[in-house]
Amino acid sequence: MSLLQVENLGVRFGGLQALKSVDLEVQQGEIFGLLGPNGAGKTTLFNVISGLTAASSGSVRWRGACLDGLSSHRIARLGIARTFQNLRLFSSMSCLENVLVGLHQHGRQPSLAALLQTHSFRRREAQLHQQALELLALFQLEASSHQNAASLSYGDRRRLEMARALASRPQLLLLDEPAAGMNPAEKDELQELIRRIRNKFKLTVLIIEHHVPLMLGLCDRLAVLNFGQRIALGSPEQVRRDPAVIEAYLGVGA
Amino acid sequence: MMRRLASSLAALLSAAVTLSSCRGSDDQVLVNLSKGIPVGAVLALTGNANVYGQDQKIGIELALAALNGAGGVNGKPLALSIEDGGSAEPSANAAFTLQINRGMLALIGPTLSQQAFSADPIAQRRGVPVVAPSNTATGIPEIGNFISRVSAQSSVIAPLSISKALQLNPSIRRAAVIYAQDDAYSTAETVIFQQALTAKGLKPVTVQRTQLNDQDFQSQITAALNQKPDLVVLSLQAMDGGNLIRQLRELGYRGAIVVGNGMNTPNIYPICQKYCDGILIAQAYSPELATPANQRFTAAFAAAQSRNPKVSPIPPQLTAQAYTAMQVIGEALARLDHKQPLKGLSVSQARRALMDEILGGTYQTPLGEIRFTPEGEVIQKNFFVAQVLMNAGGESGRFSLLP
Amino acid sequence: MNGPQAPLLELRNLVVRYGSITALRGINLSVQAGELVTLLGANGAGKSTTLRAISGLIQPAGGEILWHGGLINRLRTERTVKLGISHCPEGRRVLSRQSVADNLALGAWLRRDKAAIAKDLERCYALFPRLAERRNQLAGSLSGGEQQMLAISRSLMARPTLLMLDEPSLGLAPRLVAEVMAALAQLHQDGLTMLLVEQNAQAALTIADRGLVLEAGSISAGGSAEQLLTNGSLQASYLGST
Amino acid sequence: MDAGLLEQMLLGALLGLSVYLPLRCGQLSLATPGFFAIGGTVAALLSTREPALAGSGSTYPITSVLLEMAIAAMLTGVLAMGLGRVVLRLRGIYLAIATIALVEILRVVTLNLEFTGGALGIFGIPQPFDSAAGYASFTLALLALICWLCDRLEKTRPGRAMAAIRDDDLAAASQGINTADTKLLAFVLSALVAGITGVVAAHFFNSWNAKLGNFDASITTLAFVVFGGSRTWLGPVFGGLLLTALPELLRPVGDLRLIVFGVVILVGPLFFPQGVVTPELLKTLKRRIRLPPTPTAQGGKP
Amino acid sequence: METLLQVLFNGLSVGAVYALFALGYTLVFSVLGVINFAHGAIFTLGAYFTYLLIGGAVGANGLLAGLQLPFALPFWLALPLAGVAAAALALMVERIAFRPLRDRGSDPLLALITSLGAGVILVNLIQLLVGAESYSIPVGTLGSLPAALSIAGAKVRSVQVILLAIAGLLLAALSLWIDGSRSGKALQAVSEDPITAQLLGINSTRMIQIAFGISGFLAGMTGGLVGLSVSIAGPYFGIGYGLKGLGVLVLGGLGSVPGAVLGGLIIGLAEACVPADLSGYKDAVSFGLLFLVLLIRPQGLLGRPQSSKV
Repeated sequence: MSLLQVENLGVRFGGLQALKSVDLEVQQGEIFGLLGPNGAGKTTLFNVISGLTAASSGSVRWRGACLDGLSSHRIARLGIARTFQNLRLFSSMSCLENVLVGLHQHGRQPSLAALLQTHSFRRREAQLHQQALELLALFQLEASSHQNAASLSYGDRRRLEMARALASRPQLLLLDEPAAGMNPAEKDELQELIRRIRNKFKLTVLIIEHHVPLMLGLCDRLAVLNFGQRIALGSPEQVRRDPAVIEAYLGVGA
Repeated sequence: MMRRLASSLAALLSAAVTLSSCRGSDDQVLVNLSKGIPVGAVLALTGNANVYGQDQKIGIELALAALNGAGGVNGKPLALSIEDGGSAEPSANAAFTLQINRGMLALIGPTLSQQAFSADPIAQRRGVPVVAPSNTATGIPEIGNFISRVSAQSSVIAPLSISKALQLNPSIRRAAVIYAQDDAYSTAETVIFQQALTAKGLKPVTVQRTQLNDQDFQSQITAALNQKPDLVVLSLQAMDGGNLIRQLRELGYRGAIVVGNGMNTPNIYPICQKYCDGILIAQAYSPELATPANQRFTAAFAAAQSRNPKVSPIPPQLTAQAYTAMQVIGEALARLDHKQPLKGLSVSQARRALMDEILGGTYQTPLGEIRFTPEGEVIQKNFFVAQVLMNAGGESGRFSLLP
Repeated sequence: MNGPQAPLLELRNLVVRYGSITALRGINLSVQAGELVTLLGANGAGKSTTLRAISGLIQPAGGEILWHGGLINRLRTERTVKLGISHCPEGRRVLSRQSVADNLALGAWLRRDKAAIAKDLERCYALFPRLAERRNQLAGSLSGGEQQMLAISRSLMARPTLLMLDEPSLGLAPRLVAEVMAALAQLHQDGLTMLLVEQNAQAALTIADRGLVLEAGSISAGGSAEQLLTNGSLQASYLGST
Repeated sequence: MDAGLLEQMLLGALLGLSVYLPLRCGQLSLATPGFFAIGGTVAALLSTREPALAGSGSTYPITSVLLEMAIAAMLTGVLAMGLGRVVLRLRGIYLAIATIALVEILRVVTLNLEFTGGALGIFGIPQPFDSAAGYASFTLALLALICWLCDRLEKTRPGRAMAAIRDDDLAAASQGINTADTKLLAFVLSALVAGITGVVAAHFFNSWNAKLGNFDASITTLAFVVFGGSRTWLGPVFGGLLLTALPELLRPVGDLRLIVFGVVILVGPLFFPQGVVTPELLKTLKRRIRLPPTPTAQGGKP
Repeated sequence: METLLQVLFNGLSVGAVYALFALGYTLVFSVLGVINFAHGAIFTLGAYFTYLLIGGAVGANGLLAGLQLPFALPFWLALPLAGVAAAALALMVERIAFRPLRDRGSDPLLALITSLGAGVILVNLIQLLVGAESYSIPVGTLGSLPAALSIAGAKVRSVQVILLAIAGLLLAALSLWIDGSRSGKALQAVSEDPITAQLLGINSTRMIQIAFGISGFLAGMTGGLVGLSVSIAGPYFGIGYGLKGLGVLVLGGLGSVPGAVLGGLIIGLAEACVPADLSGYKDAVSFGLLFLVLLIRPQGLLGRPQSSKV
């Protein structure tokens, strides 16, 4: 059984058909890429999977179970984490606190213990801090752990958002344009980082990115969306040579 | 860090509590007569009731001038301090407390009955005489033995005007009643009116409710007019009442109009203008009362307003009642000072003794002769029913006392 | 005016701060009339900030912005537009609740020459025929590529002396990037001066005369488009290998 | 300072906290005066109509006040839970207006009902303390307790969740935070604080009527928070204390006092866009007075 | 039984005032996304200006006691002039309470409080200057017009008909201007995206001033018209409309011009439909209606749905 199954998915906003009967299957452990121009429906697909947008038709299955109608925090608790195209960090909080929020679902404690600050409460809080710091270290952010998230450089903010997403210990990580605004050297590093965390945390990754070379180099499989429809699916090589993709997306020169 | 700040804040506040709880013993010190005999007033000078407070302030100041002009209290002048009680309970309470802490021997106010229910208990607990100039709600003097009022309850006045209306036009059969339901005075008065109507066999054909701040009464009026009334009875304040009368007449009502005590003010002339003409009004005060006290008062009022020819030279009821309240306190102080010179009394002794004097006296006031019941309720000799007569242009008019 | 040799636009030691963060640390650049200069660099390097400072959306903390040799540091945006500087912002920012035609009409807000406006409108429709087809549609209903075309056309409606474009290729399909770049090349050929901010260095350098690389608020490299395209180290760190 | 004024300031601080709690997770709810009014009405009704509560002493027993508080808390809590589910789907100014609408509906209904005393309200409310200082001590203890709870809340998981929702509720939901429940929690806590405050206020004001919970109060309490600062609980406490005291402290300027008050609330946000008390200010203060860092208050940060 | 026509008249006569009031609110909201709490005070001042311009004298209690302008204008001239004066005042409020916040990019929430402060100042300034007493525009101001019209048995005061007509005219003019003129389009551009508008050469500050000016003009005119219909009840004259106007604004949809009018008329009609026995619940009905609409259509009747882009 595939980890994530998108079946005949359609989303309509008023008069606009953002997704039209899209089918996808993501297998455990793979890095799966979504290509397509802005407005093709990639982010909408992410939003449906993570529960921020309701599908008009079709369904999304997680390990065979239907996710329809589940609110986003329920979906997050099932093990699906995401980052956002336009960076949605908690800007009034420090990096550490951002990651601590990511650890939210693992930090549950009895309210009385929290009120009285019992010994066990403090020990557990200290543990959470330790975990958060470790994650920050993985993304080379430990030095700025007490800095306000809004004051970080652009690349650091992108990495912090990934650290926060990982804090919930997801099985599936949705990355929405993680390389946007990075220079080629940074993009190369990012490609390495994504591979590394996939192996370290036994993740499955679903990634949206415009940078075609990065996607071709990173992904195990790719799908191409255009005007809400899936126009291609397959290995990087297959997709690159697909005449429909060349016609609608890459153009002849690519 | 937060905790440090928090604890210092807590310490600061507790210190404030401790400090403030040491107050109140001031009542045992001697009356401070250095600036005159301290009397306080708390009036609604801001907020929705500001127009009433403004009228009252004039009355109190006129009475002060009259008292001090006549030599004050056995040669010592009265020192009046007026504070704004706003139009809500918190500010009225604060102003009461402030005046009490300043050592005032008696207080006039507050303007509204709702504020009185909140602020008067403070004075009662501290043993400070209160003379209410404008609270007409049931239960005010009952707050305690230090609370009295010179404003008569609606129950005694209202029925008179109904009788008068029926006397003028015995063919009246269908009465409509309108009142402001969020106003303590109006709701109390309308009950009296409705009882008076029922007693005369005129059960209201419709009862319409308005709100104090309403300005457009088209709905209530057309609903009332549908019942084809030949008498409309209003329990409203001057502003909404004036507007309602104008709209009532403009929409074609020709029958009799009886209004309550709340509209007993020349302030209604500019509001309903020519349409005020002919309304019957129940009065706790008539500017036409021909007693020396009232003539002195109306003359003083007219003189004070003379700098502005556009303003009516005839005093409103609220002004007369506020004047009366100040006069009552002044005269009671004079009697007290004769018996026990204020100089030798502590503040709390003076207050207690003053209250007894207030309740014990008989006063010749603009309202006529008044006395108090032992509870502090006013006993007023003269009540009036007047008819408004407007001049040809509808710019000004007068309350013509009906026999 | 400093004489005929003064560049159209010149930045001298331009410094911009956002609160405590310094976004530009003393930028020097000049654009001659008729040139197409491209400004390259990663996000956060200060490319957009440079454009925003020139168009008066933000006030520089130091340095000079010279237009035809005259200082324009403190001018409000509408004044710089009047001078002939048109800034086509990142993310297109079309007025989505107004029609394509209304968007274009607002592009000519400061102009009063009705006949010339009508002529320019026809030129835009000729440059991007798809806009002509959709002139009565709401701008919000256009596709990303069409919105970019509308944004560029709208800037052109101000009849600018200098057109500044902020990442016109952002989020477009590679096929459309080529189309937009071709249109820009066409405008350049017709003599329009342009300052082009791009992340897609390859595409930008193909049509530009000169390029500058911004890094953390300073200019780290610059030269003719050919030089930059063939520079090995730049190739590795900025231009990538497509 | 007079104890009566101090008591009013403390009540203001409590109401400020009540507006602050939902605002801490980004919810601009102005329902506080409504719940305040419910608390006040409960206390007024119980203490004047229920002889069993009156006790035998000269003053009204504190235990009865505590009982009234419990009942008011229960009532406002249940009501807030029901209403919250419905109104918290609204955002920003729409939520503000919907809650104002609720407050107005409640006011009109109270005004129309017989048993709440109509326009006159309920008066002769018995006194548990024989001086304002007694009230002030009691309310200070209550405020301290609620501040302590707020402080604990801010330092722990639900507090972090609230702050996250305020910054970005979609991102918070994507971290597994149940945003609806967290917002509801803040809304209910806000209602509880307002309801309990109403109980104290009803006794302190001696009387209670529908006008005490109206639109003006909604806006004034919002001003407490905006003026004081909405990032930490000290802000609304400070704003509530100051803005309640200000009109009284300004009495010496006479007729100008409300004009000066207007100037203060106009100018305050211009100079302190984050409110007067901000976390940054607290940090600076800490540096100024060179307090040694207290590890617990730092939330365990190294 | 009241006829349906009568209910309609009653509703329209109140609704027209609500609508006019909310129009000014909504105009400012559409460009700035904030509510101007000083709007009610500007409305009040419009009424006072009208009163003064037709030759009214100030009473005895303010600092300006006895003041009377040396001329008396006919009402039809005084009304638009009062509108202009109110517009000038609105511009001052914008300058003092809104622009400093905008320049600093502050949270729009702050403007609620600063404009509230501006409102408090204005109201108390009125009281200080002209006292709390009521002022009235003389009944005969409209000349020989009958006091009320009777149509098919239903009655309506002439003043209200005039108010309704002017509300209609102002609405039409405003809609024509916003949707049909170049500057109207520019205003829409500023309201959708102020930065882009600036980049097109539109002076955002100027457009915001225009919005405030028109809003103040409308408020002033409405104040004068209502002052013609009922007495000017002192400094708090417009404050009652402030809350109702807010409800109307949100019911119709924030920032929507036709929405403000629709909302005003609906609330007016809803209040008129409340039977006499329950007239005490009038305000509960209008706010209950608002509450229900918000739950079903969170953006109001004609408002645009809020969307947050992910």
